[in-house]
Amino acid sequence: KATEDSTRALATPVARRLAKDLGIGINKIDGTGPAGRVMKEDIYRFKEELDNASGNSKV
Amino acid sequence: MKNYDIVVLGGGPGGYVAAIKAAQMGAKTALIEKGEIGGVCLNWGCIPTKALLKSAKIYEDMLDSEKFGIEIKDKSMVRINWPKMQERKDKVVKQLTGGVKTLLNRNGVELYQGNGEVVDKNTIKVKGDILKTKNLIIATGASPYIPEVDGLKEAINEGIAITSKEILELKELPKRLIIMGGGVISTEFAILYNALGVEVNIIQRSDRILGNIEKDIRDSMASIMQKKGITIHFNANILSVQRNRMSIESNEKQLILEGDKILISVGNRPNVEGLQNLGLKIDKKGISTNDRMETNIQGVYAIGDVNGKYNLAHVASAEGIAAVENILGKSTSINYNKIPSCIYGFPEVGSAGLTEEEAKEQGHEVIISTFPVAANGKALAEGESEGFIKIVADKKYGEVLGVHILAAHATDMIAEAVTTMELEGTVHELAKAIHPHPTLSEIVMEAAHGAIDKPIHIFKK
Amino acid sequence: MKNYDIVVLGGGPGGYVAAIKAAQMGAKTALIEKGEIGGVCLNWGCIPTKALLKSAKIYEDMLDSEKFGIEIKDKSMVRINWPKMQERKDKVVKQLTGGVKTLLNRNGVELYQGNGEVVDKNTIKVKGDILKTKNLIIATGASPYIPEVDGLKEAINEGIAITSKEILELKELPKRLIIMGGGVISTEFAILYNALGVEVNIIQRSDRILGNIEKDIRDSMASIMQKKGITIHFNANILSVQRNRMSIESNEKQLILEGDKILISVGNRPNVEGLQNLGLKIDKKGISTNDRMETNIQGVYAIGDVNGKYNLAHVASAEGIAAVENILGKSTSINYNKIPSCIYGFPEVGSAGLTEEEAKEQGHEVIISTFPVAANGKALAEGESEGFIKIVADKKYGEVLGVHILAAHATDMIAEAVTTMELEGTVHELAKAIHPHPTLSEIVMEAAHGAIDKPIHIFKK
Ligand SMILES: Cc1cc2nc3c(=O)[nH]c(=O)nc-3n(C[C@H](O)[C@H](O)[C@H](O)COP(=O)(O)OP(=O)(O)OC[C@H]3O[C@@H](n4cnc5c(N)ncnc54)[C@H](O)[C@@H]3O)c2cc1C
Ligand SMILES: Cc1cc2nc3c(=O)[nH]c(=O)nc-3n(C[C@H](O)[C@H](O)[C@H](O)COP(=O)(O)OP(=O)(O)OC[C@H]3O[C@@H](n4cnc5c(N)ncnc54)[C@H](O)[C@@H]3O)c2cc1C
Repeated sequence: KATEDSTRALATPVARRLAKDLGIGINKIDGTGPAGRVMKEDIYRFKEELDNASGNSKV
Repeated sequence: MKNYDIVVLGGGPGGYVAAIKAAQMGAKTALIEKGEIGGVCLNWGCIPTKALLKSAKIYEDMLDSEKFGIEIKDKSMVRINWPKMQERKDKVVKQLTGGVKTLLNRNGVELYQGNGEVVDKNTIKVKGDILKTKNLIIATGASPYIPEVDGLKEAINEGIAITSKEILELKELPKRLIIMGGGVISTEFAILYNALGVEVNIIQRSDRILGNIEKDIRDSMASIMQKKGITIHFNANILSVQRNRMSIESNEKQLILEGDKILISVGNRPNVEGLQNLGLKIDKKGISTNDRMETNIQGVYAIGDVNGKYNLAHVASAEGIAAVENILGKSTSINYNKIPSCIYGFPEVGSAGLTEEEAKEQGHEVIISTFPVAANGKALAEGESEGFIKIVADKKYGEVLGVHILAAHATDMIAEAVTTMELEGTVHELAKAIHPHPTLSEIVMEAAHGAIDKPIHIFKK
Repeated sequence: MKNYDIVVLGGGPGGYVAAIKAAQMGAKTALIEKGEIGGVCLNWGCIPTKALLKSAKIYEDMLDSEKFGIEIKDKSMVRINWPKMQERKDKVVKQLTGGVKTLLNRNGVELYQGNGEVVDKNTIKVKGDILKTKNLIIATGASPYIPEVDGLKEAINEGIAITSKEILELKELPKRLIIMGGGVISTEFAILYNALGVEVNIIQRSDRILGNIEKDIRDSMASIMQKKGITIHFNANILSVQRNRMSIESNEKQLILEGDKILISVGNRPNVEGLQNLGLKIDKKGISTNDRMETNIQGVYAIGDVNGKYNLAHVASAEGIAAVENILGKSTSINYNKIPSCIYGFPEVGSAGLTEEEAKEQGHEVIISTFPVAANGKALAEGESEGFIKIVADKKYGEVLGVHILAAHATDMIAEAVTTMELEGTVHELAKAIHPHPTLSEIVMEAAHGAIDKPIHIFKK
């Protein structure tokens, strides 16, 4: 019943905008802020891991 | 005949803000005002009452100054100069309304002074002028409701029974004041005149004053007012008014009260006369709108007191901006779950978002956390330690749903709550954010801690 | 010999908060305090100064009461009763320190009153007792720095030159006060004593006072102080002190000043005597720590003034909580980019986050938006319209990096900024959040609008 509510990620405004600009789905990210809030650092970290992973797969 | 993108009818805090915003966004805009620019808020509402309250606060502090180590040999030397107090208030009002006129002018809003008659949704007449417009924003406000009471009309004609407008223009300070109604405006006037040494009686129909306010705050405020010497007659029926005497029945007892003035403050009615042609959906509260300020007629918007949602100036202004943005293609809506409202007095109330009851009604599982002002260092240093904060949060993430503060500077403090809710903030951030010491705002942090683990400065098992 | 999980050395706002938090989280905790519980903050700092400032504010308002329509026939009837003012201040302090003692006790913190001698990082001696502990939190604070000035030592011995501690315990109100230094504490004392009718001279080495504060606010504050009649000697060198006379050279002119008292307020030195055994990394500012409050020695933490990061009580408390949480396995760090700091005076300063310069140094492309208090209705109604707000935001998303406010109630208002930054909020939310009318907090919303589009209540091209 409450699925719609529980999938809505807590995120900061900056994190949301950053995720949108980078084309990253905010729901995919584990937030490190209070109550699991996605912070801008989380987006940067996720992006870095993504870049590293894709870099590796190319080799 | 002149053509406009937007015509705004009524120049209160709803209308004048809408007009400035519209002009700033490049719309050709006209504003029509039949009375004073600034509406109720600037002329007979928010501003003059706060100017007088400041004077009253200083008077109260002076009478109480020994507590703070300042002596006046003879207290009877301290005298209220009522005409001077009024003069200062009037000067503040003039300065602000003058400022608004300048702003309208510099932003290029065309101002029509006169009564606006709505011919149809695209045509408005003001005196000799005919204005054609693509969009109409109705911001005509509301007027005090005058109830049917035996003898009240006569008392009005004699100038004894008055509304909030006339009470701000009294030539003399009354000795005894009877206030009909126990809402926010009644409360502010009661505290104001009580501080100025006036005997105040409040007549309240139900068993509580401040019916819309959070229940613990409402109850505390009532008992603080009673301690100040304000008499509140609960469960009271007004039987009749005979000049300056009022017969009431309160808790099954009959009483006759005497007052030099009787303030009628039992609610508002929307100013909708002359708008019938438009075919608007109107009920007792006002013109129906959605959260984008749209009425049932396309191109017609209604903002502020006339839509009857909230009787608050900042809501009127926010609705004005929203209406303009929606007209000009920038979709905006108002979230009525996050509106702040204040009571100005000694102490003050600042309240935003949902009460415990409202949150539960909306289906939230809630956490409630309170913290007393008396455990705050700054409050003790200031000698103003009445009150408390109550935070209502959703259990799941701790999202803040409502914050209710009773405290000396509550009206300055509630902005933090509003912004937190705008940011979907939780009690975790409120607790983590380092609040400066010593400030009253530390009670927000402490109460937030209380919602998560434990506050530091009070013992909880 | 007794065993503890955590021993806290020093019972100021760093130490006592850490001890309470530790006990709340279930750690066996001891607190050692050689002087008064509450440290500088409660006994000779934050609290007593604010208690006196409140008295001074009331005095100032009384002398100025005509403006508000309240008359006193003969102003000379208004008299400062200095002993009573002190008595009230002392009562406030006692009430708060008493409250803290009760809290320590009820939370189960074991209090040792006496000088703590650190034998090694797990062993502390207090009088006859030996305490064994797994973790040590050092919270010994800082002391006023006494500079080398010809004749100053003699003036100290005569009780003429004093520090912030003694100036709070004067038996008589001085007629003339010389203040060495132009930091926050100097400013607060200058405004306090000026309001009480004392002639105040500030001696400042550089060309500005309040060096760490946002530059526009710093400059405005200086000129407001000068308008109040406080004399500030910039670029001044103190040549010598002869009893209550001071020779200075300021802007190449030599001057001799006379004061009944000379306040030494030129900075602090960390209290690190007796900690040498531990092998701690210590510099002139204090014990080095990271943002988790860890020193270079495992199991030893340093919080508050002794680590020299900020000399602010709320930072000390936040660091205390962080140290405890890190010890007990809940990883926490302090973000020093979001610290608020306040100046209490008439008007006040509330500042949080980065200044324009700091933001640029950190590589941000910034938006700056300001809004004057004089364009705010509540400020005019209160008759306190000095000041402005300055918001520093990052250009890309509008993230709020810093908020700096000069205004009558700035210290109550800055919490909103702190919480916004904790939530990585932007100027968009600050603008969108409906701030209540009429409040000073509307200037936050207006300035935020100015960062995005345009504020309503001031005209900008
Ligand atoms: C004593 C008192 C204290 C208050 N204190 C506060 C407070 O502290 N905070 C707060 O938020 N709210 C306060 N309020 C409420 C606040 O004043 C109103 O919510 C606010 O004024 C509503 O704004 P508005 O623009 O909708 O209407 P109004 O302010 O009522 O303005 C409507 C304007 O429209 C004009 N008008 C109407 N019809 C026409 C027409 N046909 N042609 C031309 N002009 C027309 C009127 O002359 C009027 O100027 C207070 C009210 C009172 C009475
Ligand atoms: C006049 C003035 C006004 C101020 N106003 C403000 C303000 O408004 N806001 C603000 O944030 N800050 C203010 N401050 C600064 C604030 O007081 C300090 O930042 C704060 O007190 C630091 O807390 P602390 O716990 O680190 O140290 P302290 O408060 O200095 O406490 C240290 C304690 O450790 C004890 N101690 C030291 N060594 C030992 C030992 N070996 N054994 C046992 N006990 C020991 C001392 O006796 C002392 O009680 C003000 C300071 C002054 C002087």
